[in-house]
Amino acid sequence: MSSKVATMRDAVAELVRDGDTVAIEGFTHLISFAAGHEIIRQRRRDLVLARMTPDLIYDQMVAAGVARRLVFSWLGNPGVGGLNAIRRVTEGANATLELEEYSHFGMVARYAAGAANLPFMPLRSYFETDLPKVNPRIRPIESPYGDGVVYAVPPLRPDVTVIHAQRADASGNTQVWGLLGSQKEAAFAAERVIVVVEELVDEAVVRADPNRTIIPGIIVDAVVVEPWGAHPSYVQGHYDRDNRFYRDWDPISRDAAATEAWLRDWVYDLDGRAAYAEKLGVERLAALRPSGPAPSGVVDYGEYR
Amino acid sequence: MSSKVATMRDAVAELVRDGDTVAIEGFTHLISFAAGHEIIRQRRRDLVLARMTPDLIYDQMVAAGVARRLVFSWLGNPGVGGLNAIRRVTEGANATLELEEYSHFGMVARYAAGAANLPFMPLRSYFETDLPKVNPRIRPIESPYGDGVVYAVPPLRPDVTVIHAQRADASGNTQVWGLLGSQKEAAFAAERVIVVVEELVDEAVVRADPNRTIIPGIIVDAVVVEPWGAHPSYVQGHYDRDNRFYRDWDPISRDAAATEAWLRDWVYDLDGRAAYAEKLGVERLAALRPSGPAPSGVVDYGEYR
Amino acid sequence: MAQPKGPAPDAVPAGAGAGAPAFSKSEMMIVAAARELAGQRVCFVGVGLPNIAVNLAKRTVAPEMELVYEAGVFGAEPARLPLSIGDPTIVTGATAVVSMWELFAYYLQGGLVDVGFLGAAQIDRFGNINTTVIGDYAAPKTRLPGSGGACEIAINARQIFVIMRQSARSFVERIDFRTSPGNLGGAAKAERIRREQGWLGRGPSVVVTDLGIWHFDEDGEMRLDALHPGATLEEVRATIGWEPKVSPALAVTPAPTAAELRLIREELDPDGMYTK
Amino acid sequence: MAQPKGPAPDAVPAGAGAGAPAFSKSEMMIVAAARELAGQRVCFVGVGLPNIAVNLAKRTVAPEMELVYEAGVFGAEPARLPLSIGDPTIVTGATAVVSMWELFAYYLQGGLVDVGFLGAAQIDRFGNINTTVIGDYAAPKTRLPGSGGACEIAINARQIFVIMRQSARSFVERIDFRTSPGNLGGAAKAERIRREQGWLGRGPSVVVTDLGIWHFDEDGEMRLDALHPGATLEEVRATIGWEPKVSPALAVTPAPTAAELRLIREELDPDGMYTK
Repeated sequence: MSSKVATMRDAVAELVRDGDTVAIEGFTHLISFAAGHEIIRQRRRDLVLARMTPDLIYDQMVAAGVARRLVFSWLGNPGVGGLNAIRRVTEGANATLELEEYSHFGMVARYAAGAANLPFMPLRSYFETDLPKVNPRIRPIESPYGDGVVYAVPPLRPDVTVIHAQRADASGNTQVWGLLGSQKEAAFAAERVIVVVEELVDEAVVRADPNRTIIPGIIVDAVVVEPWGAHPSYVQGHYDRDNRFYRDWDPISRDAAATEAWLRDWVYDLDGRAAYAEKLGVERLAALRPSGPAPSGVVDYGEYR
Repeated sequence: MSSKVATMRDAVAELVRDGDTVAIEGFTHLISFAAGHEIIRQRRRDLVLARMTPDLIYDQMVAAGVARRLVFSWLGNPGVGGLNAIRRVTEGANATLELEEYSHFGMVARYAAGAANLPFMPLRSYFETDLPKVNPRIRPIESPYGDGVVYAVPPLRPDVTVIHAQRADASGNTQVWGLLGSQKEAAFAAERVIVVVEELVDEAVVRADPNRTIIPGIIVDAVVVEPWGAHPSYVQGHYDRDNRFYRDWDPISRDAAATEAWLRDWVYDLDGRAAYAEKLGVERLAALRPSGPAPSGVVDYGEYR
Repeated sequence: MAQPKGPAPDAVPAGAGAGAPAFSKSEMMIVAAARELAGQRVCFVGVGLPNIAVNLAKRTVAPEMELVYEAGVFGAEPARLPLSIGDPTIVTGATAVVSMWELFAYYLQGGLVDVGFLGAAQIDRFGNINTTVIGDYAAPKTRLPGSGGACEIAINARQIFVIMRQSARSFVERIDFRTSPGNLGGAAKAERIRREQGWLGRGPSVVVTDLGIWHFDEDGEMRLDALHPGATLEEVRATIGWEPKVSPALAVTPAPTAAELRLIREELDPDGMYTK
Repeated sequence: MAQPKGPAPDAVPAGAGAGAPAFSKSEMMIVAAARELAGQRVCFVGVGLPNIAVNLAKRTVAPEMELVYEAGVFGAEPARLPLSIGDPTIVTGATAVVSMWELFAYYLQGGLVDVGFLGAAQIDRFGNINTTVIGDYAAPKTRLPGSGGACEIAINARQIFVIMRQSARSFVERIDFRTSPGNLGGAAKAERIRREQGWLGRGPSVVVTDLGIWHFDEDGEMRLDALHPGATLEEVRATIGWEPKVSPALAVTPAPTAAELRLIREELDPDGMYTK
């Protein structure tokens, strides 16, 4: 199997193009800030950014001017407040960023429909709400069994999906534990897939526990090894969410100039994630390590010869 | 959490009723022959038996007269031949058993629709085949996005689903590795669920690896501890498929009297799975153990206090 | 899911009686909401105030309650209060961690959730909720988070609990956007529509605020059943956009116990994120 | 999936030349089918003969080919020949083991499968397949296994390979039931319908039998392109229900090599389950 290991710079340069629909997925857990920053650094433009929860990474990307449209289901800084850079271009007369809005299940169902090559996915949501009124892609559909109407959402097929994971092998067989979000569906739905990992492992590690694999290498275009690549989001078993960062972002992002300065200091002026981690400092990173281990235990698949 | 641990006799007596739709699921792997035999022993009648691959267990149950109808997608003794007891009541003038037939994906989608409380599930199958002609429940459905027609199947909601697993805790939190089949969907779709396990474990074992859990105890009504309960099917890491049994069944099942004698010797005259395992003999069982261990390795969830 | 909007000026009323501990309005609200969960089996936990209320209930009135987080967790046993609803502490030691497809399709839409616990930016008398925008959708005065899972929780959880601070901006005659359906235009219509469309949910059953506890009457309308210690009907009327129904048997919410306060202050919210 | 029906009387022809090893018709068929897989990337493995042919290809012409089993396995590296397509040996050491929902929805319907490898009980000149019944559906002469995954494999795999023994009962003018669509009534109609309905599959591309190798011509019809050593056109015509098209450049299949035979006899099918 040929290796797909690449640098983040090369992976983004080759696989992310102006105008693309890009999904950096991961629900709180495993958000690839490293990929988002590289997309900013390479000054991609006109992107349609899809994510259930745009989070700080899309606030930063919108602030940097990479985005034309946002496809999402919850727009906020969880536990802290709003996403201020996004608010600046979505409120009042300044509403220049296009918004395409679903519920969580609607977004998950869109990815699932994309992954399964279905023209739509039915769901029991949206009844008696205003969401279908403002998003004509949410449509009623009648059951062919005469038992009423539910709603449908269309497939979402990103040009590129980026996911962060604990580990993958060089051909892209990827394993995740902890929150799984909608990464599997977003990856299968995509034309191109970038996997960013804390740790590159031998194929034998993956094959020792095949039920842990969330996506197979066959759908992966690049494997980027980027420890701390999900900071300030987290990686189960590796590091905690940097809640202080989420709180600190609030005042920064309320001020356009401060936001620009932050992007300069932490994105444009750095050449990659290693420099970012160094700038954060060992002390801050060390404090994010789990308070102790919580091993899964071993199961036996048995050898059958 | 109150314990749901029960004997197979009590679980079947309480949870399986005449006329029920019963799904004993498990694709090659983890087929609960123990539950099937207990249903025979308690002489349930008029059951609708749902299973993707009816396998030997439904051949035996049909031979014993428990079934009125079969809902399925592949009817055979894999690698060996046909299911002869079922053929006797489905061929020619003797076609007394009702058949309701799908493809594999159709059956999986039916369980998924049942689990998700959806009125139907769309799929890209059945185009230009005769299956919708002989099964009016397979219906065309038009995409609300003007991009054509796919097929739909209706939800399948068993009254009882039985699954076999490597392990569960006393409240029914159940973990499986190896082939997952459609057990999760069949269990979530069901009104009542019986879990049969090789091993009862402490809740802490389950909680150490929550990504391994396929169904939560909240949907489980009884946990039956029945080592060897899947024989002649297999349990990954515990024992191999008894292929000899599958071959031996062919001549037995071709003869109605031999089938009846087998049922008497191996089901009616035994009081449960322990007696069955004893009758098989330690030597035969020992030969089914894996040729060696194949440990999964450990992952670290990390402690977050 | 919805997140209460804006700052929370939080006066500290006197304790309920001699020797009783002092507590804040937020603490009273969280305690009252937690107590409402007594006897509930499976609770879907929303971001923000629901998160602390549910975690308090799990440590007090409902130790066997299963916590469901939309992030894909069933049976969470958080060792600390999760700041977000995707915190690693809800994963370690949970009974099941699954994809969001599975969580929403099989757990929520499949009918396993007894209580969906939501916050809100605006609510009307029938418990319809807005967490999407203040003002016009196309050019809003304030862009709020949107639905998250709230819309499908409101439809598929067997009942809905709401926790939010009262204000004339949030308890409104007419919400600007209906993100999550409550009792629509009243109980009769809501019941008919739920039946016709096959909803699993029976709609909202309680709204706990910083001033009191509201349940829904036979018309599907909010009715004030209890005032928190120190709160007055005048305060309630000043922070609501319609003439509220008040129970003829209006009660006073029992003040937080020392044990409840200790759990909030020492274990769940030592930094006062929710209760400051 | 479909399983070849009935007993397989298997004459043992002479070796192809002096000093060449002797081999059975079944061995030739399996070897020829395996060789057709050279260069393929992802193969969906059916029960029965496809299973042994694909496993032979993996050990010879296509070592990097990913084996997909409908049971939910991707990237299997079976240590022994799996008797069934749900054998534990396909699980241990695989790259991914997933639910059947996921396998059929995301892997197959999602378009990742290059070749679907099927068996058949009946096939017609356009490669339409019956694995459901012989005779009338309601009261069949023989009840066959049915579709299994074959129906959706035929529609969603990029191309279809078939392996089956030839006989007048199996190569028929008119199949009794269409379980899995091939080229329907011919290439033109099939292409139009596939386009209109958005099929990912381009239909059948090869049928390997115990007598020879068939590909599909521009009309979508089977054409005999190679005869196995020892097989004759008379035998072919005697075991087919229509007047077959024969390539003007009809070739002779190279006989199995000693290495191929050793793999079949010593590793894959030591008990002669498939080759007896």
